[in-house]
Amino acid sequence: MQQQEWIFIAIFFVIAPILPIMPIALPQLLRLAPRRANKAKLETYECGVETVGDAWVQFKVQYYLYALVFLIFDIELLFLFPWAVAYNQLPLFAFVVMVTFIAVLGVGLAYAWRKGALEWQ
Amino acid sequence: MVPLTAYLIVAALLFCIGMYAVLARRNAIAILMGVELMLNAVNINLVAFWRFLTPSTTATGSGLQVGMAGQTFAIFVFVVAAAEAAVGLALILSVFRNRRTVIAENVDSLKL
Amino acid sequence: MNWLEWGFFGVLTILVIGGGLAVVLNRNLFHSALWLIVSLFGVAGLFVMLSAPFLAAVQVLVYIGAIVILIIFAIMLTRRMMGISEAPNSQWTLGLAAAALTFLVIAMTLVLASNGANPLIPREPLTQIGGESLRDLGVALVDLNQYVLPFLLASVLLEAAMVGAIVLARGEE
Amino acid sequence: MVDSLVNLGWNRDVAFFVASLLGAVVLASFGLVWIIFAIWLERKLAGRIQDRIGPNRAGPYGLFQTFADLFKLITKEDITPAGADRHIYNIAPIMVVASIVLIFAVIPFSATWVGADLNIGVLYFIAVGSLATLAIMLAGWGSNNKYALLGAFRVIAALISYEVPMILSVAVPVLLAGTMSMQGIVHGQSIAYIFVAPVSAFIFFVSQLAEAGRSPFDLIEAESEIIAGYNIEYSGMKFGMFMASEFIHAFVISLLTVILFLGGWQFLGAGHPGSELFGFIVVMGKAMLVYFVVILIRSTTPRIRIDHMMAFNWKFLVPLALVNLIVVAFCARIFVPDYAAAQAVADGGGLGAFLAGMFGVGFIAELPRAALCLVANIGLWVVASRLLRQYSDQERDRVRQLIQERRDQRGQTAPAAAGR
Repeated sequence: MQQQEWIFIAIFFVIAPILPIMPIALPQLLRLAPRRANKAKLETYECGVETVGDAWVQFKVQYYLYALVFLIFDIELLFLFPWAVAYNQLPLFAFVVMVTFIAVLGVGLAYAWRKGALEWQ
Repeated sequence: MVPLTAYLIVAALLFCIGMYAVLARRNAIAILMGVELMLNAVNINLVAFWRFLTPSTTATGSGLQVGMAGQTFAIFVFVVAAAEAAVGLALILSVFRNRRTVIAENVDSLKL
Repeated sequence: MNWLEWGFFGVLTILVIGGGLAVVLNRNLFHSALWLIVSLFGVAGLFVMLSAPFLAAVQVLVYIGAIVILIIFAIMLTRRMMGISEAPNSQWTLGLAAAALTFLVIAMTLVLASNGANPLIPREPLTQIGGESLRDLGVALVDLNQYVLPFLLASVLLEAAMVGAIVLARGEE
Repeated sequence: MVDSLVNLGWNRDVAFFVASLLGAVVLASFGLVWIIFAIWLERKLAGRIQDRIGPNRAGPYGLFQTFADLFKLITKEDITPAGADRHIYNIAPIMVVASIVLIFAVIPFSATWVGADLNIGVLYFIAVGSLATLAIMLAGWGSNNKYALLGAFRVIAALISYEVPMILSVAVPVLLAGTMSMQGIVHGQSIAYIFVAPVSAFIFFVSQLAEAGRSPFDLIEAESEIIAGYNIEYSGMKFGMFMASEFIHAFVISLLTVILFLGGWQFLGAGHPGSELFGFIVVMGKAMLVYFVVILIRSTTPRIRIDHMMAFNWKFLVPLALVNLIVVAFCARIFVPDYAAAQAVADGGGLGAFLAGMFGVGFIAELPRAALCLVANIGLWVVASRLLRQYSDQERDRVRQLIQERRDQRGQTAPAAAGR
């Protein structure tokens, strides 16, 4: 267990947000920036005309399909990385297993390709 | 050292929160989020038991190692969670397209 | 560094449980999804404390980076329900009672069982572990005597999920 | 450092804590300070490459241009648009910078100068990088603007797609080094992995370019198409944070490429103890070289269309990365580095001793594997580029035919219209 390393990471997780907070908060605290908001200024930006409807427009299912294929390949790394780390100590059988694994996923990719799930419409 | 019981209680609490979401929420997506919480609670349990009971110290060649059982199970829970989320959300989308609703109670055409 | 460990544990517990509660109680679905991220991040921290950093990284990558994104996309696609503050269903009291009862039973059993003498619930880990647990994991996954079959089945499951989800999500066009 | 504090009479735990805190602050601010220089460098170089002068007013050679921009941003009014999801709107710019800065924690600048040498360092940087995706989602949602949301979703679809080939290409150095620790990967590179698996290096670099939103994949901030996308409603320093994160990211991808594929601090024996500063200079020098390539690409390539970007990823990079992984794994199975035999060769004198003295014993041990992988990779590249060319020829013919048909149609309808 690498305790010290992880404590360092924990500290880093606290420091890293503070760094960008400082330049954002400082000008507001020191009143460097003007504060003259009015209704027109606060309007949603849309080329000068008032926005029609709310921001939450209907989305295409295409986005979901990309996220879906991504998720499946992301899961693959769960198996891929332990396998890659241990690879030099594994028998030849391990190589065959991983080729099978990748081939099965490759078939899935080919299916998504043929079904047009990877086309941007 | 934080004892095993503490981890198990946190996991139990998370599991029950997820269970409440599954039982009480009406939106199907919210129910799915509850299921994800429950699966995570299970994962905490698996990893905690692995850590406290059977962590393997060294690789023993090709002999039978039960040492990694907890972590391996957690990995398969990840796989199942991902598959469940993908298919579950796709089902919700499909229902939404046909019935224009994501409220789980309203999808009851199979009821007698 | 006992106090430090308890401190980390406390913060992570607050993240996990607080995030979980916010997921359940928040009426805005998008905010629920964001609180889910907080909760899952806490779980990743617990994995680190339990000497399973690989699972922690995977938790962030797979859950936060992929599953939550998928959930948010689904929320956007079914956004007709957005903005409508959604009340819990009619039997929510029943659900609450069931959840509370389950927790009480588990917690009682745990507290009663963990009097220190139970070998299944030790106070201290039985062994210290080195840094090479990941390598063991890789060995275990492709060992014929161990998890090779589940490993290959997982790939089939993933492919089936992918094909099924694509068919379902696209509908008949 | 810890020891010297303990010598001063500090408690060991407290000393460790203070040392970690200081290290974290220095390391994290290094990234932010460095970009002040990097932004100037990028603008100057891009200017020169495009036959412009670039910044030249503020200070000598325009060196203080970034400071001028900084002060301008500070004095800008900070506007939160009406109807914005206020907390989410404010968290997004912080998170987008933090997610990039967090990567610095695992980058080894020399044999001992590393924030935290995690044994899952590679996964750490991938995982932390995926937080940036989330930040963009928050920015798009929080702004309550349909263009911001649309822009955010385009970006997210692109970013998550390019994560797949990145992960697959990162698996190759992990496989060759047999570890996921960043230091371990650098130690394993007696031969830089770009010479062992150039295809992986190419895939990694390209997908990182896309992750950082650099040209030619800069349709993330396509001003002319989606009015700057997800950060449209931001102003003042919050907007500045999005810009800053983009510039740091560009440098971080250079650093990561150096660590994973260009041998990190290894440079003819720079890994020996006692040469920490030299190692740091080597890393930064190599990173500047890669950074220069990034700028060169940015300032010379046009923006590609999003459907092309997605097709290039899913139909070229991902299959290539999958095949490449199998090929490298196969080659690595044939020649497993044998350090004992390599030591014998080195002791044998002659060329072996010369090479061992020059590059270390590891060089000899890894040479057969590296050579085989290199040959296989070049073969793979030749096949892949043939396929790509064939496809693009087909596509060109198809488009030409399409244009011709349109032209014929217009030729038939136009006289009819004129007659009427």
